Amino acid sequence: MAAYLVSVLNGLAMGSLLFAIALGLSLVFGMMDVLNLAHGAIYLAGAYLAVALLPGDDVGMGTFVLAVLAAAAVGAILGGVLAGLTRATPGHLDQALLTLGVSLVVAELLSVAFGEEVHAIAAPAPFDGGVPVLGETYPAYRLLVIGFGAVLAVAVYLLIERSRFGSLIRATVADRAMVSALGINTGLVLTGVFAAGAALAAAGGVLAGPILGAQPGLDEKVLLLALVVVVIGGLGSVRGALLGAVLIGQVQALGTSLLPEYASFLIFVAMALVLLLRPAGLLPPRTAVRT
Amino acid sequence: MTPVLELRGLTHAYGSLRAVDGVDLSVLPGERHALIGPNGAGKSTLFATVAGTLPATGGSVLFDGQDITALSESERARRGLLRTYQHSSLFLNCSVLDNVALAVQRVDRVAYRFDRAARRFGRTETRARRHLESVGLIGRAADDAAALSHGERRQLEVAMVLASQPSLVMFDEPTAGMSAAETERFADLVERLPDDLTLLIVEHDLDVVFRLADRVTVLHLGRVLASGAPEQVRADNAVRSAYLGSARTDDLFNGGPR
Amino acid sequence: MSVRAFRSMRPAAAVAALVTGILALSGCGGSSLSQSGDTQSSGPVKIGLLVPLSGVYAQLGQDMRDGFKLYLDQHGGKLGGHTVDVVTADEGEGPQTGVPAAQKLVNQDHVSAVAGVVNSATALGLRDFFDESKVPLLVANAGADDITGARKSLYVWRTSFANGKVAGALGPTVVKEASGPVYLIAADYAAGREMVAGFRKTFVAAGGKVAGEEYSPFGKTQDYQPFLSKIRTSGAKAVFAFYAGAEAVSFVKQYQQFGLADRIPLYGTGFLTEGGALAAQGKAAVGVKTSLHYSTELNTPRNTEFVAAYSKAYSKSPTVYAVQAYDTAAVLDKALAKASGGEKLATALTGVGPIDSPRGRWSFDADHDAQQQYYLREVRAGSGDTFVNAVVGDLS
Amino acid sequence: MNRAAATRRTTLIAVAVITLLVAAPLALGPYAVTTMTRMLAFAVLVLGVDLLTGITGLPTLGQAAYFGAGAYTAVLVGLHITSDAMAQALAGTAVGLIAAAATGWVAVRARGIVFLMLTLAIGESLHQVAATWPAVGASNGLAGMPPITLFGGPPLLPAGFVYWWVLAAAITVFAAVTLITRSPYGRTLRGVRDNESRMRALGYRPALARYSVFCLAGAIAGAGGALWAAQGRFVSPGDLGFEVAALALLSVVIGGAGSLWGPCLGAALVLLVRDNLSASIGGHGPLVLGLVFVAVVFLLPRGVAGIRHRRESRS
Repeated sequence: MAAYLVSVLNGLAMGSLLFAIALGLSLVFGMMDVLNLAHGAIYLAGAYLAVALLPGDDVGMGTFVLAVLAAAAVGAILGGVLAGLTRATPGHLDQALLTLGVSLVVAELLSVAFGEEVHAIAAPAPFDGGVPVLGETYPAYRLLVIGFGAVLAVAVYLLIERSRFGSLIRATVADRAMVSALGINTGLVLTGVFAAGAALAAAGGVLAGPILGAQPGLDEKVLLLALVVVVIGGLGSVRGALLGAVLIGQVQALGTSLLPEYASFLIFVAMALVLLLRPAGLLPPRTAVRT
Repeated sequence: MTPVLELRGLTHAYGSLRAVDGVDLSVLPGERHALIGPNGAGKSTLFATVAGTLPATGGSVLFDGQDITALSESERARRGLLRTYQHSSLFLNCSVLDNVALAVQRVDRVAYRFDRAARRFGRTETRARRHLESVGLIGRAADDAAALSHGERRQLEVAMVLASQPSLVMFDEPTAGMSAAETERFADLVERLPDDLTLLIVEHDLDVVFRLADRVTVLHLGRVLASGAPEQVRADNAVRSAYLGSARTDDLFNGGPR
Repeated sequence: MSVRAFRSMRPAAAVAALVTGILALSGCGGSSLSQSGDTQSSGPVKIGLLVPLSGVYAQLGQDMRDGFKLYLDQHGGKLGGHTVDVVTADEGEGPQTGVPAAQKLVNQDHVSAVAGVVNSATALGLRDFFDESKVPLLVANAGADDITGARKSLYVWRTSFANGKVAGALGPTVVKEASGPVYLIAADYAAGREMVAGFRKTFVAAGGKVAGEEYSPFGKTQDYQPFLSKIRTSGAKAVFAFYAGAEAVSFVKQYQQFGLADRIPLYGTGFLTEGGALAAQGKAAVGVKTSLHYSTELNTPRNTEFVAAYSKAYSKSPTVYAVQAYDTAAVLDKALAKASGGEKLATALTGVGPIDSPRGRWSFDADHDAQQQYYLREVRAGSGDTFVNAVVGDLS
Repeated sequence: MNRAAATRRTTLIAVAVITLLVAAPLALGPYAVTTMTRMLAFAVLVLGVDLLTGITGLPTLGQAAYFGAGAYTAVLVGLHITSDAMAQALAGTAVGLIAAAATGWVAVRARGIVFLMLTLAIGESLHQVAATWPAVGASNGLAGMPPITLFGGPPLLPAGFVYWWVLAAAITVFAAVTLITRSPYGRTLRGVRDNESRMRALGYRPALARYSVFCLAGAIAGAGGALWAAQGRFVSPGDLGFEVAALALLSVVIGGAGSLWGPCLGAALVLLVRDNLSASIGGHGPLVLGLVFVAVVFLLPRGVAGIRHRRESRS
């Protein structure tokens, strides 16, 4: 029985990472109807930045935090550039393809810079060992990740649901035209959210480093997971992204341990099921009533 | 004779707001029935509930005596209950001819045929062109719908509806945005329509209403205020105050102090 | 220029690009209507090197190119007396890119033989093509048993290994060393299943008991916690695992992070801790025992001299992939002495005899597969902060 | 009359292109002909995607699943039943149709991005089935298919004959899709693309139109898969992966969604970049494809909505 509890715990760890990564993707889609297929590549850029900044086996907590902040900055810049590019293209299919093109370019440049082999990133000093949990040793670093996920969820909830800037974001998701009619420069809001989402994804790359490492092809895998999370949660909603991340985290951890032979199908079956029952996702954002 | 359209206590509520509140209405075959009322009276909501775009939250809709409250919008259209749109809703990237032909080919049951080019379905093509001619758009047949002016789009909207061989046509503010000449052409067109065709027109232009309508129903705050012959409704005090909103109607006419 | 004119320019530009592309492809004549026979030429011999330049296996491709080149440099760029012109093509990640690349080497570059191929699906997909084109293919890595089994051909030879044999060599040793049932786990693709089947056959034959068997989704699993928990609760006393590349790194590191490493010994085939994977795993891999037909720590004079030459040339230590390509060049060196292409070259391959390789003397068996000695290796700390696969003993 | 002149011009161009294509094997070497054969088979898949994305406005990332299903069927038929190319192509088309019909009803319940995600889910699930099901060779795929024969004739080993068979089949599909776009059904599809709510108001059932075109596109993708297998005589899970579906969608966008010969050109260019150019630049093909993606979206903004300027030549 303990094994399944550990899987649940592990699901929370993966869920926290997925939430950090998927949040930006969801908000950007909610506000701009843009599916940012370059989100995985921004995550990978963060991961490779961690490889560059945190070589070797012993990594201090200080340098680790610095790496996270550096990745966030790089992510924000990439996000800003992408926001500018996507807002210059008409039509959703164009924007999705533009981001897919950018992701191919970024991923390939990273493999040119860092080579093709697999890079591992060490967990920061105090958390690199194992900790007895429910009779099994469990990597302490993943508990740190769960902690980070909880803090991020609360912080984002307060920012989005309670602060003035948050109400602005939610309003833009609901009806962008109306918000700009009120004289608010929605362009700035969009670029801001795009950059913040990308910063979070890049920071996620560093945080996931000790678990997933950095190698070519990881961007596609992470993008697919993030897409499933946001579609299940409800495109454009923060609560949706949180619920989707926790759900997919559990499907991956608990689902795999319960039905290992179907592990590869579980995520897509889960998504298809949700979309069949609730096409708009489990917790869709409140959008304006458009008659 | 059974009315073509009969509404019994029809209701549609957005949450607690009852936009359409227990409306009873009947439209006899061949009748030109106008529906008027100040803005926000619930005309468009009533319209959409009858057409099936919005679900009724109460009461029922009978068409040719049969209860169609539960039927989908496309099912009602297939039975001959057609509507136009206030903000014209067309196929902008298709040609003007295609827009009308889409209506005709559904009636001719060739909409899913892909064994021959559309040009070679003679009957459908000629009937589509005939409908375009009736609204004076035959010259623009090959152009895209997006290239049409606002007035021309309204006329194309009419042509599409008539091309679907309706038994009841619901016009949603057909002359909104039309020039005087176009309004005149529309009124002539309606007058030339066959007598077996029943019309329900929502319209603000009272001249058009009183020229075309056999009966007029006035809607106010989601409820029927008055219904009857045009002259009778025009004289009705309740209608005037509802429309003009001022207690003393004479102020309005001799420019009282503002 | 109005948008409409600009738009109509696009198809014209596209047609121009396409025509130049096709012309670039056509290269030389040789009508496509006759059966594509080979062209005997006395001049320099062209050898095709089909290795991954991009994608997940690119690192293996690099090692193989270095190994092949080292042999050529050591022999003045000549094989079997012919100066050799090596034509490299990108196998990519799978048959979608590998098959057309091979067709280019044979049909357009008219190579006398092709060496390389990392991916088993590509190798199996190319078997008929090489058989019909009567051009020898020297598989320098792909381990699918069928390549030299059910799909055997006079033109397909393998200088690397068969999945079943590498894993099978480890069976008896694990029975001796493990104090109880053993858990089997691998990535869920053909190589994974063939490895586990090969190991289970000799392991059960030697009296071993299987505690459980599980396959993780290939290429899609980043987190192995669910499988590791299953291993712990199964009460297994040892684990046999097959993973390669990035998955090997994740599995071995997480095996140590979840505290299994010091309580349940981990066994596997050499690919679990080879080259780039070992470097990324670091101290997490210490103690992992694997079976393979090569290790840099083999202290035979032939190997020490090879390791020295390779490290001097590329300032990195060689991997089994480099040795396999190096030996492929050696095989070609012997065969090309007798014939320069086509069926004669294929028959010449049958008489190549034993190869004196850094991995030890080996020769082709009746199925054109490498008949070779496998070694038991254990990961230990090497010089500086590197780690190596120390040779513990010979496997039967 | 402008219309007659336009039609004559289009047929003239069409005849010229077809004669050029038919003559290709006489002039080009076996490798070039093999590459063109692969381009034709891929173009058939792209025609299916164009019918779905360009004509009906449903962007999809799952057509590779039916392309792969058709290819697997053709190889299985080739291995066990008959090496007759016609039978393989028909079997591939039928399986593509059935697979699309079986999975399509899930996808057409949604539109836009959710539809895209559902097709992605279908594509990835079928890819997993192919990669793990031993009966179809799991991750090693199916090899060893004997060369195709036509009307009981000798096996077509030389690349030129296989090319002619694939060309004939591709032209047939192209003609069929052209007919569809010009038929009343094509008009219905364009109506669903432009304004689905108005179609409902005219008495149509848009879900039926979307489902029928989804199955049709699945059949066309299946045929493309069968032609792909006829040339390669080998199929592996990669043939129904996400990458093939993304490349097909790119080809449609490059060529201009809605036109027919544009996306076929797009297909040829995309394969040219992936298979031939990539090796010569150190395996960094995806970098070139990425730059092409971005260039197409910026320099050819009307690439996607290239429908309108196709007004005069309604090919």
